Amino acid sequence: MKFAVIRFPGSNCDQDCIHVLNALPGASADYVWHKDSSLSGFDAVVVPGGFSYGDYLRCGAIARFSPIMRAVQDFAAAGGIVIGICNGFQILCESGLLPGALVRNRGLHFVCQHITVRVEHHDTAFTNATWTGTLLNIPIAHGEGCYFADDETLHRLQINRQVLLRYADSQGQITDAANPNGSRQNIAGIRNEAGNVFGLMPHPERACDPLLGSTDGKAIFQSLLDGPARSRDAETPGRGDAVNLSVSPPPPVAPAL
Amino acid sequence: MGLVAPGVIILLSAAHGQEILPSVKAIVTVMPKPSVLDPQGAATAEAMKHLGLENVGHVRVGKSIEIELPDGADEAKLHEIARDLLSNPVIEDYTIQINH
Amino acid sequence: MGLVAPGVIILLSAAHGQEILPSVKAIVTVMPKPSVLDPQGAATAEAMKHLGLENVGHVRVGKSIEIELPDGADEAKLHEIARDLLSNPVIEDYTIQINH
Amino acid sequence: MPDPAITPELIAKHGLTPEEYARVQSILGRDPNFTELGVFSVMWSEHCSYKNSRLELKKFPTTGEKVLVKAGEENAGVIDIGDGWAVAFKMESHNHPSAVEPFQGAATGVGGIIRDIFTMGARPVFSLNSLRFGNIAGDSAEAKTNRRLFAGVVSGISHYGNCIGIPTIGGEVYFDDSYNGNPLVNVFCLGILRHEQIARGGAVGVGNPVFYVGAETGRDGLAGAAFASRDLTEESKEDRPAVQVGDPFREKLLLEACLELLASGCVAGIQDMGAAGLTCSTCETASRGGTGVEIDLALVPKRETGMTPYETLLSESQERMLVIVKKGEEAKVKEIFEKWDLPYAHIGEVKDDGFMRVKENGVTVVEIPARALADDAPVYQRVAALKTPPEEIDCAIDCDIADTLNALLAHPSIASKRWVWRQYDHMVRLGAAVLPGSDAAVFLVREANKILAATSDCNAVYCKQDPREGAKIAVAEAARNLACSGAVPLAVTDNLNFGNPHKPENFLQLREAVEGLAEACREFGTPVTGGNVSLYNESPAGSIDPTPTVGMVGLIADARHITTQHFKSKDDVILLIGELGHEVGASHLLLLAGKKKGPPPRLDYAKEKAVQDATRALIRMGLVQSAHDCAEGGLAVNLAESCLSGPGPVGAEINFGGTGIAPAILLFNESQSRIVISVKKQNATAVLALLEWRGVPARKLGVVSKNPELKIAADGSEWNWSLADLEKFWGRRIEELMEG
Ligand SMILES: Nc1ncnc2c1ncn2[C@@H]1O[C@H](COP(=O)(O)OP(=O)(O)O)[C@@H](O)[C@H]1O
Ligand SMILES: [Mg+2]
Repeated sequence: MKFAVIRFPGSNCDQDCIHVLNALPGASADYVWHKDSSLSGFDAVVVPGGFSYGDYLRCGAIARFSPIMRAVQDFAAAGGIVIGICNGFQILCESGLLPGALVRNRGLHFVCQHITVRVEHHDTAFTNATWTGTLLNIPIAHGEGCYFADDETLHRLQINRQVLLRYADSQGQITDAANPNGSRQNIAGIRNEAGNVFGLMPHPERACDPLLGSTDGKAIFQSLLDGPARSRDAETPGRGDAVNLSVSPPPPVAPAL
Repeated sequence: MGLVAPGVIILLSAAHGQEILPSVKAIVTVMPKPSVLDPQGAATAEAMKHLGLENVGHVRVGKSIEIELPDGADEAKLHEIARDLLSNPVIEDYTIQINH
Repeated sequence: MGLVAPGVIILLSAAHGQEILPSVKAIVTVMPKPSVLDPQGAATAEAMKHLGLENVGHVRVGKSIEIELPDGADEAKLHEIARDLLSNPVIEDYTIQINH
Repeated sequence: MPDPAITPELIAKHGLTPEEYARVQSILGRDPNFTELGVFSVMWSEHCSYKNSRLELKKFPTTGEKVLVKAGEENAGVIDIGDGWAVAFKMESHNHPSAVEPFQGAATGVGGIIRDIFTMGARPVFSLNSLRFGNIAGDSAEAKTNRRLFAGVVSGISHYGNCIGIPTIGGEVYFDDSYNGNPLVNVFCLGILRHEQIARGGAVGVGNPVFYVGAETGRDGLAGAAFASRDLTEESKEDRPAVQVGDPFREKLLLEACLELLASGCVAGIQDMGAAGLTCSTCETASRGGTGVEIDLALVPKRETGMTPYETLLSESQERMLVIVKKGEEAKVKEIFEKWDLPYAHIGEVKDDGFMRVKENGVTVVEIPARALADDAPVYQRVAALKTPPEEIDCAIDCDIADTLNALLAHPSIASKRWVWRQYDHMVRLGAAVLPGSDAAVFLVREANKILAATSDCNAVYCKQDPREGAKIAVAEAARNLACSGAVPLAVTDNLNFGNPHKPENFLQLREAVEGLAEACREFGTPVTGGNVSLYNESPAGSIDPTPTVGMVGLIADARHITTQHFKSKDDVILLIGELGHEVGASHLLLLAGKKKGPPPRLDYAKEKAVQDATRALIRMGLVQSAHDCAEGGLAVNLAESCLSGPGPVGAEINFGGTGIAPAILLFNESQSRIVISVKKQNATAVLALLEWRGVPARKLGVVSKNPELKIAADGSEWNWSLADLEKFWGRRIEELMEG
């Protein structure tokens, strides 16, 4: 599987993504410059973290208009896999490829730390190497990672099973204390309705080496390599769809990879 | 809500002692929507209370963007840019003031 | 330079279609001083050019802070707060507009 | 507007003494014009010329078999780390700008040091920061100001470092009244390069074109170097143009473009524009190259209109570089600048006449012999006060042990700095193998397949009481922190923060500290590769405590040797390497009682090295679960930190047995050369035997326990702390103070 890692001026996790993807058996990755306008020859696109164009005005506001983003739009429209990490998630929201927006963290500070996210659905292109309810330990590093969408959008996300990751405590509970940035409903990652575009604030590429404390991030990339067709036991219906999130019972925690 | 309904262009004639420029100056004000959490506004209100403005109400922090344009610039374009680039309609409202 | 000389309080009567509030709404606009580098403004101008506003001039990005105050609030205090808390006089100018 | 006439007042305003002015006249063989006066003024400021410290700095050991570029030769020293790889690193201060505008002051400090590193041809891989503020607790106006400064500085560092994508992986923060209104902001950056990639800052090759690249020049930061070279006063706030605004995004482009440029082989010389901007970069490149440089200011990209030659030359606008291009390669160079959307201009060329010649539209406005300007600044031997040893103190200390540990842990200088480093992206570049919060930061440099460890240290209370001993300890502690992480120290950079050198007591401090650093660096075999001097750190209340900050870098041979300070698993045995100690002079225990008193602990090099070597040896044998050095607050604080600083709290049960030492002294003394390690139960006896065989004093202190508490027994008494309480005091203290 050949990944394009988009390189904006100000991207700074591009190199990290390239490093991690090239080390995964079955994957290879190459930079694509923001002034380019073609993605031909690539099977998937990664919009990496960083501060594209300095993140002036709003995170991702200027990047959205770069030539390569037009190509990414077309790529996504044609069903291609697109994954936006951190600043990449912000850019995807700004471009309208994903609903909602990412605003200033509730605590007003930039936050860099390991956190726990709960996988909400395993039967997706981005999570099929996990189980629903799997807890992943992946770092975050952002100042504007507070996910916002209006009630109606949140409702749609819920119904369409688009929320893939939520901030959780070590027991898998979706609590306010486990929410590092004030995201609505503890949302850490969502996909689009068609299921081929995924944005997440945590950095899976930073959790792929045991020397860095966690390898849970590999699950995300591995899912893409394994392909969506991998057969699984039927998912418990409605899991992750609980409306009152803070009182939902802890889901059974399946072993991580 | 801003002073002016979102998206409405008001043409102010130079008055109130503003300086008169040969070119046009547009001011786009972008404010977080009331429904969006504005922690910065809340923190600012808190700090203002500490500094002695006890009964301060809501505070919201947004952006003010001052743009110099040549006379006869494309105002429709400016409008479009305010909507698409300068603000994000999911979270923000904007107003434009153009001073000829 | 802002519309209004730095540090001057202007009392505007509600006009121009602004909504009339029972309390006072103050708007503090904080802009980078003209001599100070404003990378955000420069990046924004660049982006505006790319979006078709070719001959845009200087763009400066500052903050707009909307403050709800009870009627009769201490305006001198507000002034002080605008100077000490909301802006940094070393690099920014501020203006206050109060709408009764 | 005509230039002002050169009057004695104008000369004085430029910080030049009558003698210095006479020297200017003799160098030029005539009177300088206004612009030239400005040029001399910044180049001969303390910040650029080190005129008050240069003679002292000569005392540092600067050579060694691993030294590839020596201190002072270029923008940063370069050290060999093997297999053809090298590191360039340096520390720099931005104290005065941060006092006036903490966010931008700190941010541009980060930007400046990063430029120093990539100017060497190295890719910056991580940063550290060493900070000092006045007291931040309480409701006093001073405390509020200090909190504002602290918050502003941290977010400035976070803003710039995070945006440019260089992880800030460690540092230190201390709080003391002596820094009221005059915070210290020292930033360290390290870069990696191949030996053959070392870039030089010389204007070589007569006829080579000189390019300007980066941000447009504005009036910001006019004469900032001069600003850093005098006392901070109320009027300093009026020195508004001295504040620069940083643009990390531009710097990121500049960094990538410069590295690409250097790799292209088109560059003959490269120099960043830091303090004194265009002035410094043109005369230094000419001086280093033994050539001359001629530029035309009309060609310099500018942000503002109507700038005079004086303003253009003295501006300290950020994110700019001077590049000497090999003739004939101009097209390739332009292509790279354009790829990265950077403003650039061909502004002049290298000459053979030894002059720094500046023109404006063809009219010469400055003509100064470059070498004389860059290297012949006056050098002063200031008067040092006589040395008076600190008075001894009476050691009878009576305090409640339980409360005292709580209070020590809650002292902002000791409390966890999590609130700080959580705001820094310390994980970008996939290198932080040991996250902030352990003795030394450990970083995997993937491109070179090397593991580096780095730390910054300085206990200024020790230095205040005895600058020589304090400085020695700063080096020893840095080396000890590296030893605890499993690293062998390589080299040192330093930042000498002192008060006004015209005060004899300050000059004595500077001299003593330099001699102490020099001696200790020789002892530990760590040459000084460069650094920075920041004098005139004065606030209305007086001079700051002398703060010679040490940044030390080490190498870890094998990933299995990477060691952290927190206790790991229950039943592990806790051992002390070193003695129980007894010294409480200049300790934080006394500080709690409001006393900055007594002599600091003595450093015994032989003991210190034995302890460090033993720790490293045990780590290499795979016997060490955790290692943490004893510093502020002594053994008790060390043990509490070992319990609390991991991913989750881990309890410990300690029993000193009978020591005959008063409990407060036993638990809180700050004697040097002590490291607490934990080892697997089955290895404890062997480890003790090994230590005995090496002749290193050691003893068993206790075990890691499953109970969430720290329990200490000694001489028949016993104390108990719940980890939850300790966490509240230590872990959340700074957050509480800062977030209210
Ligand atoms: N300003 C800072 N930035 C990043 N990390 C910091 C900062 N201050 C302290 N730390 C980290 O907190 C830990 C404890 O710091 P400190 O008490 O100074 O350690 P030590 O006494 O062992 O040198 C270290 O890992 C250090 O790197
Ligand atoms: Mg230590």
